[in-house]
Amino acid sequence: MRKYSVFAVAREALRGHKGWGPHWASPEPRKEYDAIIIGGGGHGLGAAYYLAKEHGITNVAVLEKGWIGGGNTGRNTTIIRSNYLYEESMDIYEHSLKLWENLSHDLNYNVMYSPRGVMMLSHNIHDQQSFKRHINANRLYGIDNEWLTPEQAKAYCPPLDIAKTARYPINGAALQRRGGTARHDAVAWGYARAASDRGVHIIQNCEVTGIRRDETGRVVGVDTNRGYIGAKKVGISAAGHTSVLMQMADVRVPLQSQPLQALVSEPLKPIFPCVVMSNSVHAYISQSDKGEFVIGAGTDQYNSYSQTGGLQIITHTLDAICELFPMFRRVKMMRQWGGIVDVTQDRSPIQGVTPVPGLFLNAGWGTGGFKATPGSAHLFAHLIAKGEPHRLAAGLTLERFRTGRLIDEAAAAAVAH
Amino acid sequence: MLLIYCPYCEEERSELEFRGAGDAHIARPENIADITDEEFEEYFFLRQNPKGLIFERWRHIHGCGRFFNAARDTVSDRFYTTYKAGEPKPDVSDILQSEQNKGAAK
Amino acid sequence: MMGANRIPGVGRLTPARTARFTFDGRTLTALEGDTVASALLANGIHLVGRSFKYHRPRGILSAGAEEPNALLDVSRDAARRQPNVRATVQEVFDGMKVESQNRWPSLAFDVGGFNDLLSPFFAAGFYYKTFMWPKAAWHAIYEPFIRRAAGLGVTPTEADPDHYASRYAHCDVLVIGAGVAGLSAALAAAKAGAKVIICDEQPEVGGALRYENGTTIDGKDGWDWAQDTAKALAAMDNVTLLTRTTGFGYYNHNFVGLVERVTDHLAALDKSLPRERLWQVRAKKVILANGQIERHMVFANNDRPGIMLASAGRTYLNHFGVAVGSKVGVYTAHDSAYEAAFDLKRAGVSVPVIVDCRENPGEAVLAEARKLGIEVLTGHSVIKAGGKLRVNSISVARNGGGSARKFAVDALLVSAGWTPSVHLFSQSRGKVKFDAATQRFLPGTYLQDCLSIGACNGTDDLQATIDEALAAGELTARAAGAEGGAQVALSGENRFGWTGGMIGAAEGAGPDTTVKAFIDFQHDVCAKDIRLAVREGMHSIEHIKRFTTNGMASDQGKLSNMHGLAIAAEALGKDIPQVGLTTFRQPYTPVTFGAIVNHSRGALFDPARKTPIHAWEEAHGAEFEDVGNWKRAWFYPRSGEDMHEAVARECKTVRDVAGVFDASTLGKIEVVGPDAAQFLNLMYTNAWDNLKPGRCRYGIMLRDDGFVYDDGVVGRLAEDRFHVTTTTGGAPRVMNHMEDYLQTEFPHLKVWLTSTTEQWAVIAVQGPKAREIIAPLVEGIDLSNEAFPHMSVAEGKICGVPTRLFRMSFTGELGFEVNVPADYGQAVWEAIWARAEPMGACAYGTETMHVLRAEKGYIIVGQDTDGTLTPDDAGLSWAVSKKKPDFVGIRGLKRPDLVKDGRKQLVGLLTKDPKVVLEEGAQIVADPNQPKPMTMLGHVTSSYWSANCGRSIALAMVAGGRERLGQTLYVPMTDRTIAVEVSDMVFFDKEGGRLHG
Amino acid sequence: MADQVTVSRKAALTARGGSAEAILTPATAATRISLRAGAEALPALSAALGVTLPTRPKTSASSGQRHALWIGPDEWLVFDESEADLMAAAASSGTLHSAADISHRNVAVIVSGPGANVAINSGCPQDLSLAIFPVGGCSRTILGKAEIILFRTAEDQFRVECWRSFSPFVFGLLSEGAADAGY
Repeated sequence: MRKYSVFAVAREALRGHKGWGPHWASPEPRKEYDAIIIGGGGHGLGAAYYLAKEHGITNVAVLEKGWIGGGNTGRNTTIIRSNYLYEESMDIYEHSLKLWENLSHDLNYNVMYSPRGVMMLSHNIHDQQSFKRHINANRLYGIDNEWLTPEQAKAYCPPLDIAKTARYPINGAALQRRGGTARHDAVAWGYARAASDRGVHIIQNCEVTGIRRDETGRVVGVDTNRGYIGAKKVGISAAGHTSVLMQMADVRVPLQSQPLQALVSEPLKPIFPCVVMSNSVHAYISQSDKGEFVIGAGTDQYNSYSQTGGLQIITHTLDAICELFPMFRRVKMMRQWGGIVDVTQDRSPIQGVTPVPGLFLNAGWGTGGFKATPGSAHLFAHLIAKGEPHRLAAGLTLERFRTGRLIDEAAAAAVAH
Repeated sequence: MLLIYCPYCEEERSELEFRGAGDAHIARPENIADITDEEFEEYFFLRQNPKGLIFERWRHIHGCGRFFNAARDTVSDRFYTTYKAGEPKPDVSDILQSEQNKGAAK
Repeated sequence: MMGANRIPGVGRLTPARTARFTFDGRTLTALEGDTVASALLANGIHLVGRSFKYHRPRGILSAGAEEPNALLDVSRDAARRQPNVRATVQEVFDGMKVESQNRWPSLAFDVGGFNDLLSPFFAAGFYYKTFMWPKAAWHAIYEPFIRRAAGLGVTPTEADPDHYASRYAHCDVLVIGAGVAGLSAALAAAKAGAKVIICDEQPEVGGALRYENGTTIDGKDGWDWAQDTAKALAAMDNVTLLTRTTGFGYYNHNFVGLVERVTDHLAALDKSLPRERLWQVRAKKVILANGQIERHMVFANNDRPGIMLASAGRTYLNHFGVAVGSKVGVYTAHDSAYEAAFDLKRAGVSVPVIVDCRENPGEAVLAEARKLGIEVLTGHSVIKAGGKLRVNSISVARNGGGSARKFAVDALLVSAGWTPSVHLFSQSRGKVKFDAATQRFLPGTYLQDCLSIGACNGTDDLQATIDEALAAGELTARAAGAEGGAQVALSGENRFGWTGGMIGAAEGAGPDTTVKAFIDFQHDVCAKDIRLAVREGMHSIEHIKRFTTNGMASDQGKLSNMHGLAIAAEALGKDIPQVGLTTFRQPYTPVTFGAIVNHSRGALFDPARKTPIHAWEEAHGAEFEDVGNWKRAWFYPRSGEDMHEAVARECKTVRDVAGVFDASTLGKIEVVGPDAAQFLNLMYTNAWDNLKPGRCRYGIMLRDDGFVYDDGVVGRLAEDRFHVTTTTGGAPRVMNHMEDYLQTEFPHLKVWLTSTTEQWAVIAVQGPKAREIIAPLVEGIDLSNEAFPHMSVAEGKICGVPTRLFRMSFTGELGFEVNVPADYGQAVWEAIWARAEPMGACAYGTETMHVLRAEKGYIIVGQDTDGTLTPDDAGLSWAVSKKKPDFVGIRGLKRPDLVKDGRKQLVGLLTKDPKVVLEEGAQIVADPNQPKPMTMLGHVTSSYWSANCGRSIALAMVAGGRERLGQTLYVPMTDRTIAVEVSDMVFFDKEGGRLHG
Repeated sequence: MADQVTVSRKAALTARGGSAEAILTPATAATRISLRAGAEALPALSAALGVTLPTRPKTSASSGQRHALWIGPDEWLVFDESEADLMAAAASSGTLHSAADISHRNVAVIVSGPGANVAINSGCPQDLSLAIFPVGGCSRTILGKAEIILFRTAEDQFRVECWRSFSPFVFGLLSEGAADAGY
């Protein structure tokens, strides 16, 4: 693989960039792989990369029904943070954040991880109690998260309106300075390139239509629109389409697929230095390196695989944005879109074995999947390689829905993003 | 924004008047106190989450207040039918057949 | 006066009506009806902006919403400043201030233009490959540098003083676009009796007739026909005609968002008018008459100011009376551009050449060109444009090579043909299909109830368009149920029929990787960038788009998508349909946040709910806190008191004398019917059959998963009538939860629920003197301990008005909760206050309420519980019936992890140093010296200074908490570690005698 | 004793406003009940209340100053502008039902004028054309972020009922809608 660097770019600049090869190879599928990962998003591509890099398993295919990174990886608002409450969550999101910090170097691909800080606004005493619970838990767990006064919050994010006369005045904020954003496409492409370089097959336009099992019930391979492909290990990392795939193996999972909407404004000169979230008024916003305001809205209230949603959902979010930042009323929405998020009842992910031997599951990331990408991928690779969860993901298994040991971040924080 | 026919109000109304209420036809077990952990998981957590025809509940919360059921396609978001709570689940093949006929008529 | 390039006698504006505006500080004159673009062009100004990445000088490319270049900052005053305004859409008004963007220090000399020289380094996607060294430098060094260069306009910094309006509307037929097709369809639908809404983004109807001057409809000049038709439509009761109104978003179930620009064109701002109005239209049928957009030609330096679309050149001439140059070349792959040359020539403008890359253009236009004496070079291409701040020449060569011939020009009109506007169709989730014969995507499969007509449907011929439109209008009207009579017939004729068109790179884009032949002007995407993306393995059109950012600028690829696609297809060796089109997203053109949120601002952002006693509280100096959307009195500071002092005083006073508290926000549900008790048996963990009328009980509600959902006191008023209370924040969801079970799981029960939260004002009178305070005011209820013990309820009168009086306490004191019909709330409060105050009692707020209940170990659901606690965890297992066969949550409670040892349980915490008040949310550990990550046992849920106990008190969730009574645990804070002892939850009056006082 | 103190009512909403197109006036005090009953109880309840409870969706019945609005299949809003005792009247039916006094829970704004429907449509998604929402028509629905009950009392007049703490919001939004209704 050609190493990317400023020198390589300069060299290519002088010869019209004719020397760059493809980011990743596009091979024909083999008859059989050691492992197949269904779903070519950041999680799936990353898992393939770590299987090859850390577990020496390179005879791996990632099957993507469309184009890689085209699902939630390419449709989210790219927020990264690890300031969750429960240990199970802190374990995985902090593991992920640590990997983010070194990801560009690891992949030799600039994923533009930008730790510009994620600030969560507190509007009332309940928020304050909840945020301080998070801050204290994070601190004792070794995760940065700090309380800001309204004035400190305003200093960190100057456009913020901290007037006491606001409908929901701001009484403080929780700031994770290591939180921030990254470039979503780069994550998919960087993992794809690095995985492909280690021998992983990335097969696009390859839709899985069946999961085959032998007489003992063990997975032996998958049917696809490009024919049957064998594998003794199959990992599903397909976000909104998880339920559909799991049903091919006759397994029902505790997931619902819902449209999650987001929008960007026209590009404007930078004014907004960090990420701001407000769970109470339902808004999150940052400004991209291109100058667009990137704004996350909520999920629609019904299941849908349509990647579209109602105007009222983004209206609800823009209401709050314009209330927090009254000067933004003259800013224009340039594009809105939806993704399909798979949501569990406790708003925490599922990673683990399934009732079908050889079939592994990584799902339920809901609205929080992007930030988890490297961590989830890394631990999913471990699961597929070893057949059992990594210590840091041990609490995320399916059985919690039977035993009742839920990881209810939503209940603890009112809303989890 | 969806347009939903309320079988009680006998009229199509904006989604703004409604609240989604999850899967339909999942009866709370009569003997719930005695069911196994697996049965409870099945009842409370596990869902079909179909890509295509779904039977779901809505409440006309800012209208007549009634819960009712709907058959909808989760890909097109088209409602096939809505019906009152307690009425039997419509026959799937009938729904899909009548949709095909409608398509053919177009 | 009206601009050097304005040609007298040409165009539709009135020369006498002028307006003055400034551009980059220069005062210019325009005519009323001008757009900023036409006014600038009339003044000979082509250079209006700088591009995003390379800061290339840019001019006006189009005359419509598709404009990628001419984005300007337009202001009326300092607070009414709008960045990124398309000069081609914005109408001039007298006094407007216009500034160019993305340049420093000036438009003509822009330092950022240096980027253009460095552009070989800035190839598509270059940033993925570099800026990685040293580690962390991306955010620290490179990103700030890149961010400074980002964006076009400057974000407004002042709160928007304008207001916006909203209107929901319904119609049988919504027609989007009021050109020939849209007007004809609307006319047919309206005449058939349908309720019609028709909108168009332009200030006047007519669509393509704005530039097309060779059209006759119904015997009239096309433009005149359009205006007459608009008048006729506007006069009909069943028609709403909206101009300056963009159909921007097609959502589910024929829900379409339109935005109407109401004041942005007015010289005198009428402040009673909204700046913009959002129309949210639900249509039975939608007719899409969105027209088509002309494409530019892709060749070297095709972005030089002065190069513009041929149809734009015609618009400026035929509508605005402005010649875009004095020597205007034409470069085309389509017949339509010839007409631009004809119009200019007839208006006296020199047209040195028409360069047509086709060998065989239409015969009719060729003949006309000959007649007018215009040189036509067929089979030739413009290989390069000369000039920098304005085009000054074109180099033309025979296709396939040969020597170039140079023409001096000061403007060049280009056309690569036309792209049907399928944006809204695509938003409706219809599937486009590729028409190979005409090389364009057209509406294919429809998902929603809409029809495309005219140019956006690929219908080119005028009469065919009219016929299609009339049929569509009538068909949709009939299908929507209209039964009116009149059928409409119209005839139309065009001077020329058009053919031609090309997509992708023209000869002048060369195979060379250094040529700047732009596809996406705003994002500076060139043909070579698309090829580079393909070389780098981007094979999906979506990858190519994202890698190059082609089509992702604020024009959303209206001009660039097809070119990009064709170049990609060629590089991939695939057919265009195999490569596929990217999805069009809402909105069609950018929409202000203000229009979307419209009325929702300030007081209308979210209802601020206030109790009937709020005015008194405000008058008595209360501070308020937000609880859900309620404003609740928090504490009542006296002069000189801070919160701590005020709360300490209130706490003491309540226990020493009495206090009066506004509890009106508590949720209330009237549960009525013969099966009411049975229903409550199912909804609460407690048993209700044995509760006698006149008595109350504290109840706990679970979800079916066994976790505490809500709590409250329930009073039984009669055998078949209960007064249920809920938490303030929980009231709506508890009501929904109860209705859900009642309607869905227990429909056989004869019981009904009514929310009565706001029927009653609730005045809690608590403390040793509570009885003495209210007794003289109460009529018909014996308040003695014997007749009316703790946890009683009775109906009677207070101050002459009906009351539901509860003897209950959330403070541990003798207490009453006086419910009176809300309109009497404040008056009864005042009557109680008039007795209470002289006795030394106080009014107290939610903070004191919290402290007093914590002193007694009473929990607050949502603060001391968080959706993961069982009743047993909360120390409430006494309230869970062991005998009932069923209640919601009965099974969930028994799951293995809900009954296992070591669960977090609510306990009390006493700091070793009684003066130290713990932080709510602080975490608790057994060993404060362990390394991170620490094992945490739980957290502090409630913590206060208790004036009554003379020390701090706290409640906490602690793993295995009740096993740890007496143990010392630690709360590590940033500055110190606090030692605490685990205690029971009751800190004051452990025996509870005061309740019964 | 208790008769020493008597107190007077204070209405939640006293503001008037609107525009020439849509005049906003607070309705006078009225008694109201939320009435719930099955079909078998309707004859007796209708007789007791002196107004025939409507059984078709979105319809109402009036008798003098007493009005019964269909809200749901077993739910009616009954209000009396002369403040007669509706609870007692319902109780006198002797039939199985639920009546809850909500006289003070609800507040009503009268919206009248040629632009009344437009003013309401500034925040209400229902089709208020006469064909779809005729005089006498009624429905629970929403207005912006508040729930309302809409009752059309004339071609150009609506009664908008809402919960009392929402009334400033409802009045405020209607005021803006009324201001825009003329354009």
